[in-house]
Amino acid sequence: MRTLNMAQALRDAHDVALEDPRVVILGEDIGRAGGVFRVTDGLQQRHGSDRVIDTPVSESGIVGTAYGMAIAGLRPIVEIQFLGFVYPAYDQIVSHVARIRNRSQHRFTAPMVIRLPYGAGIGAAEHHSESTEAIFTHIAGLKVVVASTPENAKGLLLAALEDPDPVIFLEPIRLYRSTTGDVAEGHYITPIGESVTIQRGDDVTLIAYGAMIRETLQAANLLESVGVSAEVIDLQTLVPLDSELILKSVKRTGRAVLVHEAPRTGGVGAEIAAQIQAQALYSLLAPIERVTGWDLVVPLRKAEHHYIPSVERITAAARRTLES
Amino acid sequence: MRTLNMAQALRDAHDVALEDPRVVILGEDIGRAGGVFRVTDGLQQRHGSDRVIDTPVSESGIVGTAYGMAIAGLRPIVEIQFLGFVYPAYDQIVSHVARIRNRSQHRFTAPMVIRLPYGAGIGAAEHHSESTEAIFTHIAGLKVVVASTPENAKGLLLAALEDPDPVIFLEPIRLYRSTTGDVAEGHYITPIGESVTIQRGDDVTLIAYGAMIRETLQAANLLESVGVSAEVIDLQTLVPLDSELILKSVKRTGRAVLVHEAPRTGGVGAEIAAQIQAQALYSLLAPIERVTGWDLVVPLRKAEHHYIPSVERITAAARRTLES
Amino acid sequence: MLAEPTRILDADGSPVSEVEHELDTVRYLYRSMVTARIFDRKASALQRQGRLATYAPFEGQEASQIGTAASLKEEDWLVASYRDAAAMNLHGYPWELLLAGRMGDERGGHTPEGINVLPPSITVGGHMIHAAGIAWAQKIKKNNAIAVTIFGDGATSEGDFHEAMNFAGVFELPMIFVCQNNGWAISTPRERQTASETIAQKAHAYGFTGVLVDGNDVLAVDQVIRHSIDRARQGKGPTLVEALTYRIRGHTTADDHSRYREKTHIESWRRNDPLNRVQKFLKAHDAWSAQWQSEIEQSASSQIEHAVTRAENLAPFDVGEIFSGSFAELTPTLLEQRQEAEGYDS
Amino acid sequence: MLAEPTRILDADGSPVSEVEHELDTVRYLYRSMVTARIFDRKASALQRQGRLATYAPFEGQEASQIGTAASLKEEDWLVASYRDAAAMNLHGYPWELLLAGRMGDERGGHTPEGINVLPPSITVGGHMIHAAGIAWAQKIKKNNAIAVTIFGDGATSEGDFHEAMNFAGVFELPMIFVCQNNGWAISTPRERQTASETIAQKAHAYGFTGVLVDGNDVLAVDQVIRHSIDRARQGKGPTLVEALTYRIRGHTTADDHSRYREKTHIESWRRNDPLNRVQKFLKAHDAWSAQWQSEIEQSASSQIEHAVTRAENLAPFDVGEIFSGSFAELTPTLLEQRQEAEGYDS
Ligand SMILES: Cc1ncc(C[n+]2csc(CCOP(=O)(O)OP(=O)(O)O)c2C)c(N)n1
Ligand SMILES: Cc1ncc(C[n+]2csc(CCOP(=O)(O)OP(=O)(O)O)c2C)c(N)n1
Ligand SMILES: [Mg+2]
Ligand SMILES: [Mg+2]
Repeated sequence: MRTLNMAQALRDAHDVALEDPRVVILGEDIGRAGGVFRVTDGLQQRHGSDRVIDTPVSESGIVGTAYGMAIAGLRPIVEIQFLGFVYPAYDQIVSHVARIRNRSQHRFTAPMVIRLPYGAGIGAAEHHSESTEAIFTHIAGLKVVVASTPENAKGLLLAALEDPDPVIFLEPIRLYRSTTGDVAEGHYITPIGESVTIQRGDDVTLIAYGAMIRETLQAANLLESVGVSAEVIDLQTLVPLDSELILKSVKRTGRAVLVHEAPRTGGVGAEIAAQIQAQALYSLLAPIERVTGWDLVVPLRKAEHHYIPSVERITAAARRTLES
Repeated sequence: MRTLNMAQALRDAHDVALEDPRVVILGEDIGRAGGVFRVTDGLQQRHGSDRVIDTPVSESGIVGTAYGMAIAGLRPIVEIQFLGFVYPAYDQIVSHVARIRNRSQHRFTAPMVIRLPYGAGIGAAEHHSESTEAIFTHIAGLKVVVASTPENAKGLLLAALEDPDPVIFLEPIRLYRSTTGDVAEGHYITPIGESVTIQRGDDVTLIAYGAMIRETLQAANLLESVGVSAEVIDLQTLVPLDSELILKSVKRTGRAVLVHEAPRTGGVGAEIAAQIQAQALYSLLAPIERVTGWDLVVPLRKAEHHYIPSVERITAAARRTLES
Repeated sequence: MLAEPTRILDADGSPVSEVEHELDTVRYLYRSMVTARIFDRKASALQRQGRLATYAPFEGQEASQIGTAASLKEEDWLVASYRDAAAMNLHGYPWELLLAGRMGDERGGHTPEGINVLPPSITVGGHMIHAAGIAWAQKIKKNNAIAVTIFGDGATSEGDFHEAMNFAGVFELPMIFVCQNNGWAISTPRERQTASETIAQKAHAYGFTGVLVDGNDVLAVDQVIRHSIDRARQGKGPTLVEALTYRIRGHTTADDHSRYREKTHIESWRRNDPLNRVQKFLKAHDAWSAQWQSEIEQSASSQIEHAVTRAENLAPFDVGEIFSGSFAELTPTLLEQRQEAEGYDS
Repeated sequence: MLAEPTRILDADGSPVSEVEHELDTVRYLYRSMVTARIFDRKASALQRQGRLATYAPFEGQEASQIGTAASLKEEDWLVASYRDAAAMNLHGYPWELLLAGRMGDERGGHTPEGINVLPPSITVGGHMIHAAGIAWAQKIKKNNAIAVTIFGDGATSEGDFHEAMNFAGVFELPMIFVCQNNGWAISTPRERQTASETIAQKAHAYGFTGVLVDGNDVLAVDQVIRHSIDRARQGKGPTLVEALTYRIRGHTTADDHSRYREKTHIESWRRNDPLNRVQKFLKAHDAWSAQWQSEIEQSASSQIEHAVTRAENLAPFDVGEIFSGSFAELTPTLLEQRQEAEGYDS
């Protein structure tokens, strides 16, 4: 056990992963420079430049060659510098990575991990603050996970790498250095497909993931101080969704607040709301609330705080569910 | 007024559109060959090859140059041969087309139409049967419309072309030739942002769009024969959603069935369900049902009928809402 | 700069440069082309009878495809697209599966174990990168295998062609890019696809060699490919081969090519038939007889009839099966959806 | 094949080929470079003070950028990226807006009316196609304007570079592609970006001309660009210009470039400074004085200080305003969301 921040925990996970000779890492500036967020710092020196590969600026090429490698028996991890730069590779992901198992009826598969630093909050330039995970959760054949702590970042990465199917791996940019926690040495996994209740409560269920966990927990504390007992679920995996855990909680509390940074329309919250009302309509004591980013391009530094769901907004939404 | 099928109505719309000298059409095989679905048949002969432009096989290039043209004052219409081939252009659409208005704070805009033939039902090869409209409805800065009749196909296309913002224009492949209807000559528009009630009813609201309108109307008829009065709404526009019309109907009937061909998880139905429960929870007499494609790659010819929502499935879902 | 394409036999089967091939090899290549053509005609016929969905015929391109695949070793990989049934089959992909795929059956994509051929790419442009990744994996694993990708002239306009070529150059990948320049991408003639004089010359932009070859001369294609394979295996990196050929039929069975091209042009290419010249060459070397011709035709026909029967007799792809390819293990959501789907199956 | 780059002045300011420029023009180009450098240093300083977000300095590339923009006419278009403030400003994009953008203010993207410069592209690769579309529109509208796009060596690896070049070639678009090959794409050296010997030679793959120029020689860059502009305006199609230069500072103010490159290398490029050689040339022609130098520096400084003040004094971008750029007219959903957002603004 050591106390690490999320970037360090992810580096540790890669180090463990590279013990498997099938594992290779591809990305822009991940080798000598150690990656924009230093997640892969030192790995090329330690594991060699044909295991930790600096590529040209060519996202479709990176994902497409990694896919070929996966088919040929390697286990590639791809780093895209920011989620906002993955769109040029979207065709490779949707048309090939997500589909080769079905297309070849299991004869060929593409077990690979695509790492996407995502989310706002560091005052970055345009395209550097996106949360468009919904464009992956809608695509058949992909699993989608989101880290929220150093511990689950490492465990989910190692689980993703072992998964026989391709995994989109989201890393909240603003938590890389600002969250620390105890991280076990060596190999362990955080299972894909399982959400966790990170705080127990009885009055309302707050459901969040990734970067929004922090604000959501803060909201839960604030609520507690006014006598509202909030349960907090960290989804960890978006596909496959742990609907069982969600429904169990909401059936008990009768109220739900769904929190994400992505735009509201068509975000992950829409899917969860649709499932809850389908399975637990008669338990609902109030409409399900969505606290999300607005249906906008994420504003730049000066105004991004107007965009990211605030503790205040989450708290107010929870209170609304209690008022109706 | 003439009776036209949808492909003919769209051709007519293009012909009218080309009277505006700013309008150009770009796409693969749209000129001499008249387009895979013959929507642009004869237009190049009539309007010249620098107004109706055959391009290289290069979707990102097509959308990207059309975007440049729009900025420079033209009004481009882009034809992508099948929705499944738009992914290579996704970056151009998301990172540029959808954003230039915000990026330049209205100084530059990209009024353009991207036409996407979509949906299954003609026994086509892989990638030719997609319904991934949700990857556009989630993106800020895009409007998304779906034609369902020859009449609204023409009217929506002309409205999309006049819209000051970029419009994703979905055309149901299996309706190109199989639906006919009266289409007015000359110029008219079907307003973007307005849904229509195409059948009045009191017991349950069936909400659908595009290719699924046909099956949904058939289901409504079947329901009528067993004494269930179903209201049918044709969305026509997915963004901006006509929430007012939807809510008014569901508040009255107390029951809703959302129908689309796209995969269920994260589909447009999820968003509508989330909105209905948020605004009309206490009017709901039963959980909202979603009748959708499965979370799968659309199967090939032999099995696609297992995928497309059937009249039977829609009918059964409506009846379930009446049983609870 | 524009080199003459490498050619060994002219259209009349007369050698224009030294023939290095053994007669037996020539007979093998010829026989493979005959078999491929019989398949192609059969598939088109099945389509007309409604027994096959849209089909993309390759008539006229047999030499390019057979020449591409003939000298690959079992461990080498082939990554091809929808029009490349001849090349895929020669490298081990069964006719039966090629037919099943075009009948709209997912099981057509299940390459047999041990055969290193990916199911055909239906989108244009995306698959060349996959071959680069596969070739790269061989290099990383220090295997001796190489990868070959075959594609059309239209495919070179997609960004993914560029990225694949660039990776191949930078990482000196053991692979071959084979462009079947058949003059057309649906209705778009080669000259409107790109302004470069040849496609072969594009290799220069990526720091490796491009070679132009007469794509209707199977001996020339095979020779150029062999040479490229040797280079790739010796660690000398990738090669781009442009095989000049012609699509004799419509783009697919759904295409009316009279809309965009002249009959006379097609006729002139018919006279340049890739089978014809080899037959003449074999005749001139007493290595062909009408009886042998009818033997190989019959053998091909019966092999293909057999494939048709097997493809047509595949059990129905039932509703449960459409779910089976989604993940290694179905997710709870998919299990529920499958149950729902099965409830409606009657 | 690899031509020597076009050069007019060597690193010491001695002409190596005929100088066609009037002395006044040389002084104008020099002054523009001086101003740009002062801006660049100021922006870096502001960033260190926390008054600017990450900034991408262009020191060392002034000649490439000023030479690219100097001979454009008002109606011509410039489509540039994050490092191209010098070129953008010379074509009319105010310093103040360039700063505002880097301060994280959307209003930095609002090009003044009448200025044909797009806001800088932040993603790599995508913007070159936009210039192609703009150039194409000029051709369709029979305008005489052209489009210039400027980008880095790394950008040439993206598929969109290929598609833009291919469209430019096929449709003979009146445009110029200017690659500022500054040796690096963040930590990736030019040799690992592509295996082609030069970037200029890539034009051959698209059927048009590529030109190599000393990117630290503003006279040479301007001359090559003028020639390319003439060709474009005369309907002779596109040109690719590779300007060989060097990024003296880190990729951005957030980059530690000592991780991946040698100090000595940077030092050698410092001796190749683009301003220095022009100053020497002007001195040799009695067209430079210390007083003039201090005049132009002072004038630039005050101009830039003024821009800083204006950028820093922009009114706050309040919550309502983040909605205003979404559509020409806010949708009902956005109106609701704006109301909700305003409810929390305190
Ligand atoms: C990404 C994508 N865009 C468009 C298409 C539609 N399409 C199918 S084949 C074809 C032409 C391809 O031409 P070429 O590469 O020369 O191959 P050929 O058909 O001549 O063998 C097109 C445009 C597609 N399948 N995929
Ligand atoms: C699509 C995309 N991928 C990756 C990045 C991250 N990135 C920003 S600059 C850069 C390097 C670009 O190098 P080059 O084109 O040579 O321009 P330079 O920075 O040297 O001016 C990268 C990889 C990006 N902005 N966009
Ligand atoms: Mg072709
Ligand atoms: Mg560079």
